[in-house]
Amino acid sequence: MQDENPRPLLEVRGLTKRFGAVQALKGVDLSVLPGEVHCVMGQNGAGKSTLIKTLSGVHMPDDGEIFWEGKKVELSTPTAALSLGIATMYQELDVVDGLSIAENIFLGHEQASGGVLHVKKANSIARALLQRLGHGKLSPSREVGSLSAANKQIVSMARALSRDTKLIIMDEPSAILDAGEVQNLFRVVRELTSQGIAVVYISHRLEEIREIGDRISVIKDGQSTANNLDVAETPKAELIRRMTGRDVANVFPERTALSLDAPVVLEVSDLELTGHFDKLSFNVRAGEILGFAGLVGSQRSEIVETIYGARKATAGQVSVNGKRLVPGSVSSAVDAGIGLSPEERKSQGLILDEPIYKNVTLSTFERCARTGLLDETAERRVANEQIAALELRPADPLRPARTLSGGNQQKILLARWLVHGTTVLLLDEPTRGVDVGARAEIYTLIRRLADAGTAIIIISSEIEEVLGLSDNVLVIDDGQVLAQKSALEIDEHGVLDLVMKGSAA
Amino acid sequence: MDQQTGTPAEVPIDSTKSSGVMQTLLHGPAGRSLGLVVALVVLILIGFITSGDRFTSSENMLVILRHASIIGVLSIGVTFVITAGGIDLSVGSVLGLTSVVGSLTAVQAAASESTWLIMVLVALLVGAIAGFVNGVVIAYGNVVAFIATLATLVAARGLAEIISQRRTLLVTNTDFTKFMRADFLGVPVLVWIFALAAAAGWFLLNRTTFGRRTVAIGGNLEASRLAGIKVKRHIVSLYVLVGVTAGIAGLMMMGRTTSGTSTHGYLYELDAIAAVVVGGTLLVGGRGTIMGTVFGVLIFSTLTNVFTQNNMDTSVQALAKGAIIVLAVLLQQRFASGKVRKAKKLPLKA
Amino acid sequence: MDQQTGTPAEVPIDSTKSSGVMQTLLHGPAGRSLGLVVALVVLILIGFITSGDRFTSSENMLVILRHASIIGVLSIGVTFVITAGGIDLSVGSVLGLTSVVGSLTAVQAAASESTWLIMVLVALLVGAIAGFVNGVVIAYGNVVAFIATLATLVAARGLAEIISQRRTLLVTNTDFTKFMRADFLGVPVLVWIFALAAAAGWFLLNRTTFGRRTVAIGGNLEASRLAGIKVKRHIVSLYVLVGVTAGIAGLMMMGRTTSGTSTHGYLYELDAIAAVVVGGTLLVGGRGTIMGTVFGVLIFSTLTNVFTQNNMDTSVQALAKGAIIVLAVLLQQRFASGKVRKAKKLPLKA
Amino acid sequence: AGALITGCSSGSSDSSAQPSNASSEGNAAAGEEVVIGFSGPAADHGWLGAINSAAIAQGDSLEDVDLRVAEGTNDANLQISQVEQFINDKVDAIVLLPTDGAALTAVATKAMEAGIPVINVDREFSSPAAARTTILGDNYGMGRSAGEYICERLGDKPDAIVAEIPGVDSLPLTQERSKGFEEALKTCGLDVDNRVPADFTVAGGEAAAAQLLSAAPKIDAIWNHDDDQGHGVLAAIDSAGRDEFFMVGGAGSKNAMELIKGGDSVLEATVLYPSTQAADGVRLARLIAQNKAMSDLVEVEAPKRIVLNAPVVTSENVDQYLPTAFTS
Ligand SMILES: Nc1ncnc2c1ncn2[C@@H]1O[C@H](COP(=O)(O)OP(=O)(O)OP(=O)(O)O)[C@@H](O)[C@H]1O
Ligand SMILES: Nc1ncnc2c1ncn2[C@@H]1O[C@H](COP(=O)(O)OP(=O)(O)OP(=O)(O)O)[C@@H](O)[C@H]1O
Ligand SMILES: [Mg+2]
Ligand SMILES: [Mg+2]
Repeated sequence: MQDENPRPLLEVRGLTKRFGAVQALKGVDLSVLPGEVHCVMGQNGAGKSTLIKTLSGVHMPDDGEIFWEGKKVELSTPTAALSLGIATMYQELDVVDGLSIAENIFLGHEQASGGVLHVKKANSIARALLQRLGHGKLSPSREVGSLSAANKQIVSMARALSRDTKLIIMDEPSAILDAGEVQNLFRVVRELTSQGIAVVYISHRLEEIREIGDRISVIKDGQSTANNLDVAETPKAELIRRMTGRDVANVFPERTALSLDAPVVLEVSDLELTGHFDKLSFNVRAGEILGFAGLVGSQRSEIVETIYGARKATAGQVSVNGKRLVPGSVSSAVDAGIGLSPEERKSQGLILDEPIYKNVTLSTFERCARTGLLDETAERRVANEQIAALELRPADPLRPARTLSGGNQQKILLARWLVHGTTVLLLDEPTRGVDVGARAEIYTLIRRLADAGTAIIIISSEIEEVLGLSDNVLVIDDGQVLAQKSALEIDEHGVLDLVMKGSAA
Repeated sequence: MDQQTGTPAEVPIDSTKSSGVMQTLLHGPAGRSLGLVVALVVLILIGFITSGDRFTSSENMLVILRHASIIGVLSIGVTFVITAGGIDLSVGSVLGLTSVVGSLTAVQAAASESTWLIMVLVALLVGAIAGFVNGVVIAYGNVVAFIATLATLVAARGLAEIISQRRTLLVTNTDFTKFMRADFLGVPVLVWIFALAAAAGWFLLNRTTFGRRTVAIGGNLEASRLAGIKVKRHIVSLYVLVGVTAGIAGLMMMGRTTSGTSTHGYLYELDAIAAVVVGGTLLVGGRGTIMGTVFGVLIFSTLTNVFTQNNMDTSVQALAKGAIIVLAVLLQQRFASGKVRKAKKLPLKA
Repeated sequence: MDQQTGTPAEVPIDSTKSSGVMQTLLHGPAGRSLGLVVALVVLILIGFITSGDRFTSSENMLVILRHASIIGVLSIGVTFVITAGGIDLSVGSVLGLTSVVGSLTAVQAAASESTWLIMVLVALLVGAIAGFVNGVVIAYGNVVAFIATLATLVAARGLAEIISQRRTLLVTNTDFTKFMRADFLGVPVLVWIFALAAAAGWFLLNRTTFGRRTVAIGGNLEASRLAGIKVKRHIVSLYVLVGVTAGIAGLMMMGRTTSGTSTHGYLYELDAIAAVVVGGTLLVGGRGTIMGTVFGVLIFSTLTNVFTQNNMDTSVQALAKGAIIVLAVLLQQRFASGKVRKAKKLPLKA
Repeated sequence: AGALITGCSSGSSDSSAQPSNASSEGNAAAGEEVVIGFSGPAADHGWLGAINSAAIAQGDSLEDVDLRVAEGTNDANLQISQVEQFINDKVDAIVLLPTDGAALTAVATKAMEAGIPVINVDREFSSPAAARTTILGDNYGMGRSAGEYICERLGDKPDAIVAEIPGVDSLPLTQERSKGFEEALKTCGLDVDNRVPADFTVAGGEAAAAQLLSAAPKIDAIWNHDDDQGHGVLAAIDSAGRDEFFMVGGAGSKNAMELIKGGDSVLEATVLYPSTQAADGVRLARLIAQNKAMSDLVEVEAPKRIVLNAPVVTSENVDQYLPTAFTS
C-alpha cells in the first residue's frame, strides 16, 4: 500500500508491550491515512485497547516505532498525544461523574483566561457540539453522573470533537449504543472524515465495520495478522477467520419450541418504582427467553434491578415459583434462585483485583464452605469447570479479573450464575463488548440454559440480538410496555416503529 | 451556590418526571446546604431559648465567628484536598510549626518595621514547604495521603518543639498582633480573613480551571490523567495550597494568642475534617462545597458556644457532640439528594 | 502467609514467561511482607549496634512485645474494617470506655469469685455495643465511617468520663490483674493474647466466609451486594468485631495498668491505623493482611524501644518517626508489587 | 540550676525557693556514678515542658549522674514499657512522673521489688509501696490558696461572680485543684459561677476565655489554673477589652510573674506549682542511689514524702519567686 500516494497520517511499526507476565502486544503494525475510517479488529484480549493506549500516551510501548505525519514521535503522556492532534474515546468510560457535561467536555483544556473559567462560553460551545452530535436536548450544565452510559459516551465524543484533532480513536464506541444512536454516530464520523480527519474505529460488530469502515487491520494475540484490508473486498468469513483462526457461524442458536404447559417461574405483578416505571406485570415461564427491546434509557435496567431487589420496589410484587420475594432484598432473590448479570460489568459485577475463581464463586462460596470455613479447593474446582466450559481465556483461575478482556470478564459473570444454578437469570447487556467468537458461544450457552429449564430475561441494545435470541419480546419505552410479542412476529423495524410512536404519544 | 455544577437556575435537573419546583430546589445544589442551614438555625434557637439575649447579642455572635475563623480558614484548605480525594492530617501540626517559626522570625528580625511582612512571608513559606513535602510524597512517592500526612503530623510537631525548645514564644511585633486583634467595620479582622478565605476558596473551586481539575481528580483520577491533566503536579499544588492555609491559620493564631508554640493547632485536623465532611464534601472525593464547609465550621463553633452559655459539663458536651455530628450528617444527607444508588455505594468507603 | 490468594506455594503466579523464583517470591503474597521484614531487621540491627546486648536481651524483646500487644490486638480488629473499605476512629476511645465499665463492674460485684468472668463479659459487651452502634449508623444510616466513628470517638470518651467521674478506677480483682501480668511458658500472657488474636484474625480473614465477604465488600461493595451478600449486616458485624477487639484491648490495658480510666487508649486509633496501613492493608479496601499488621505493630514498637535505649530526645524522635513511617511504606510498596497502575491510582484516595 | 529540695521541702508557707543552699556542700561532691531513668508525660504544655527541661538540665549539671530520658508520653501502656526497659537495664533509680498515678503503680512496684528505688513525682501512685519517695505539688492546696486569695479580696461581696478556667478536666490533678478552690470559696460564702475548661495550651486558654467572657457579662474574679494557657486567657481578655475583674493564675510562669510585677494587667497573683519537681526528683534519686541523706535533715535517709508548697505570688513577694520561675 506504501506506493499509493497519500502519506499516512499515523504509522506504527513493530509495537510491543508487556504487562508483567502478559505480553499484550507482540509486534503490531498500523497505518492510518488522513480522512479514512480505519477499523481495528480482533478478539477479546487481542490487544486492541492496548494498541490505542500506546497511541494516546497512556502506555509507553516497550519496543517499536510510531510515526506521525512522517516524523518519528514519542508519545509519553496523554498531553503529548493530544497536542499532536490525537484524541481518544476510551473503552472504559472516561468521564467524571461529579462534573457537568460542559465541564467534562473541556476537561484539561478549559475555556478560561488566566485560569478563570468562562462558564457561559463553555456551555454554549458545548451546546453546539451536542447539537452537532444530535443531542441538542442535553443541557450542558447537567451533571454527568445522572446520565445513562450511552449519553456519557456522547459526552466522550463531544470531548474528542472539542479538540483540534487530526485523528480520533474510538475504542468500541457503539458497544453501549442502540441502533439509532449508532446511526447518529456514523453520521458524525462521516462528517469528520469529509473534513479530512482520520478515525480509528474499533468494534466487534461486523455489520458496523461494513457500513462505516474504509480499511481494516486485524490483530490476533497481540500480533498483526492482516493490514489495510479493503472493507468492500474482504468477505465476513475471512475477517472472522483472520481474527479467530477458525470459522464461526455467527447465527443465533435454534429455538426449541416452548412447551405450552411449561410452568410460570417468574411472576411480576403491578411492580412499581416511583420515577421509573409503574404497574408492570408479566410472567416468564421455565425455558423461556424473554427479551427486553427498547432504546437506551428506556428503564429496562431499572426493571430487572427492581425484580432482583437491587432497587426497592415502591409497590407490587415478584414471585419465583409462587414464592413471594422480599422487596429490596437481593439476598432473598438470590436464595429464591434469581441471578443478575449487571449492566456495568466492572463497577457492579466484578471485584477487579480478586482472582477469577473468587469472582466466579462470589455467590456460592458460602455454599462451598462448611460451617463458615472456606473450601477453596472445591471453589477452584467448580470455577475451573466453568472456565473450561466457557473457554475463558486465560484459563488461569488465579489471574486477577482486572487483567482480563471485556468478553472474558463477561464470561466470569455467567460462570458465577452457572455455578449457582439459578432458575431465573436476568442478563443485562450480556454481549456488550464481546467478540464474535465469544458472542456465539454465549448465545449457545444462553439457549442451552433455557433448554435446561431456566427462565431468562435478556436486555440488549442490539435489537437484532434480542429478536434473534428470545422466544418472546417486550418492547419497552420510558418504563412502559408498548407491546408483548413472540419474537417471530416482529422485526427490527417493527420495534423501532413502536418505540417512535410511543415516544411521540 | 455551593456546587460546581453551574448555577441552580440553569439546571432543569431532569426532564423526566421531576416533581415540582420544591423538589428541584431540595435536590439541587442549594438543597445540599439546606440541611446544614436547618441544623444551624435549630442550634441558634436552642441557644436563644436557653440563654436568651446573652446568646443572640452581636458580641456573642462575634465570639462565635472569631472562634470559628481559624479552624474555618484551615477547613477551606482541607476542603480542596478532600474534594480531590485526598486528606491532610498534618494541618494542625503545620499550623503549630508555622506559628513557632513565625514568632521566632519576629524575635530574630527584632523590632524593625519590615518584620511584620517578613514574618507573614516566612509563616506562609513554612506552610507551603510542609505542603510541598506532603504533595511530593503522595503524588510521586505513591504513599497514601492518610499515612503521608500522618507522618508529617508527627514530624512537624517534633520539629516545632525542637525549634521552639518547647517554649511558648511571644509575638513581639505589636503592630501585627494589634492588627490581627482589631476590628474593621465592626467585624474582627480574623473574621474578615475567614470570610475572604471562604470567598477566595469558593471562587477557586467553582470558577477556575484549578477548581475544576481538583473536582475532576477527586471524581476520577484516571479519567483526569487521560484528559491531559498533569495529575501529579496538581496534587502537589493542592497540598501546597492547604499548607498555605495552615500558614494563614498559624498567623491568625499568633495574632489571637500573641504567641507561637508547638501546641497550637493540636488535633485541629480532626475538627477541620469533621467540618468539611459534615458540610457535604465527599470524603471519597469528586464533590466539594465551600459553603457547606463554612456551615460545618459555624455549626461546631455555635455548638461550643451554646454549651458554654449553658455552663455544661465537658463530658456531657462530648457525648452530645458525638450525637450531633451524626444527626447533622443525617440531616444534611436527607436534604441533599435522593440518589439512592450513590448513597448505597458510599457509606463504607473511607 | 498474609494474603487471601491462597498459600504462596500453590500460586504459580503466571505461566507465561515468569522470570524466576525470586520474582515470584517478591511479587507474590510473601513479598508484600518482605519489605516490612527488611525494615524490622534493619531496626533491630540499629538497636543492636547502638545498644548491644541491652537491646537484644530476651527481657528487652519481651518489653517490646508486651508494649506491642495492646495496640496489636486493636490493630487486628482495625485490619478487618479497613480491608472492608471502612475505618474506625473510635477504637481508642472505646478501649477507654470498656476499661472504665470493666473496672467499675469489678468494684460493684465486690470480691466474689465470679467477678472476673463478669468483668470480662461486661467489657466485651460494651465494646460490642459501641461497635454495633457504629455499624448501624454506617450501614443503615449511610453515614461515612470516618465521621460516624469520629462521633463515637468523642461520645465514648465523654461517656467514660461521666461513668468514671473522671477518676482512675482501680481494678480490685487481683486474680485478674495477676493473670494478665503473669507469664506462661516464659512469655507474658498479654503477648499470648496478641498472638492468639493474630492467629484467629489470620484464620478468620483468610479461611472463613466471613473473611471472604470482608475482602469482597472492600473490593467492590456494589458487586458484593449484587452477588447476594448481605452487605449491611456484614458491615455491622465487622464493627462489632472491632468493638470486641477494643474490649479485649481494654481488658489487657486494665490488667497491665491495674486501672480503668477514660484516658486509656487516647489516640490509639491513629497508631492502629498507621500500623495496619504500613503493614500493607489497602486503605481503600479490598486487600488486607494480618501478617503485615503484626509487622507494622512490631516496627512501631521496636522503634520506640530503640529510641529509648538511645536516650533520644522526644522531639527528635517525633521527627525521625515521621520519616520512618514514610520510608517503611515506600519500602513495603517497592517490595510489594510492580503493579504500576495500581500505585498510580491509589495515592490520593483516602 | 534550680532549687534544692531542701529549700522547698518544709511545706510551711514562708519557705523560700532560694536558688542555692550552702549546706548542700557535702552532697554536691561527686559520688559514684549513678544511672537514673526518667519518664514523664508528653511535654505538651509549658509547665510539663519546664518539668522536663529542668530535669534534663539537672541531670546534665550533676557529673555523677547519667540521666536516661524516655519519650514523653500520655500513654500509660508506653510508659509502663519504658519503666520495664529501665528495670531491664538495671538503672540505679527511676524518677517517674506518671501520666496516670494508678496506672503506673503496678510497674513501679515491680521496679521497687527489683531493688530499684522509684521517685514518684507530681501524680501519686495508688500504693505507698510503689515509691521510695514521693514528691508532690499540692494541687488541692493550690486550689485552696487561689480560693483563699479570692475570698480575701471579695469576701465582703457575697454575690460576686467567680469564674474558673481549669486545665484538662479529665486529669485528677485538675479535679483536686477545683475541689480545693470550691471548698475555699465556700468558707466565705462564694461559689464558682462559670467554669469553662481549657486544655493547658495557649490556644485552648484563649478559646475558653473568649467563650467565658461572652457567657458572663460581668465577672469579679477569675482563677485560671495554668499560666501557660493563661497567656491565651489574657489575650482573649485583652481582645474583649474587659478589665472589671482580677485574675489569679496557676503554676507560676516567668511571664505571669512579670505581669504581676508590672501591675497593669488583670493578673494580680498566681499560685505556685513548682516546675522543678522532677529536677528535685533527680537530685533525690541520686542521693538515694548513693545512699546519702538530705543535708538539712538530721535523719540519715531521704524522707518518704515531700509535699511542695503552693504559695500565692503577688506583687509584694514576686521578686522572691521570679528567679526560679519557668519560662513557658
Ligand atoms: N494493565 C494491564 N495489566 C495486565 N494485563 C493487561 C493490562 N491491560 C491489558 N492487559 C492484558 O493485555 C491483553 C490485551 O488486552 P486489551 O485490553 O488490549 O484487549 P482488547 O483487544 O482491547 O480486548 P477487548 O475486545 O475485550 O476490549 C489481555 O490479555 C489483557 O489481559
Ligand atoms: N429520570 C432520570 N433521572 C436521572 N437519571 C436517569 C433517569 N432516567 C434514566 N436515568 C439514567 O439513565 C440510565 C440509563 O437508563 P436505563 O438503565 O433505564 O436504560 P436502559 O434502557 O436500561 O439502557 P441500557 O440499554 O443501556 O441498559 C440510568 O441508569 C440512570 O442513571
Ligand atoms: Mg479493548
Ligand atoms: Mg440500563
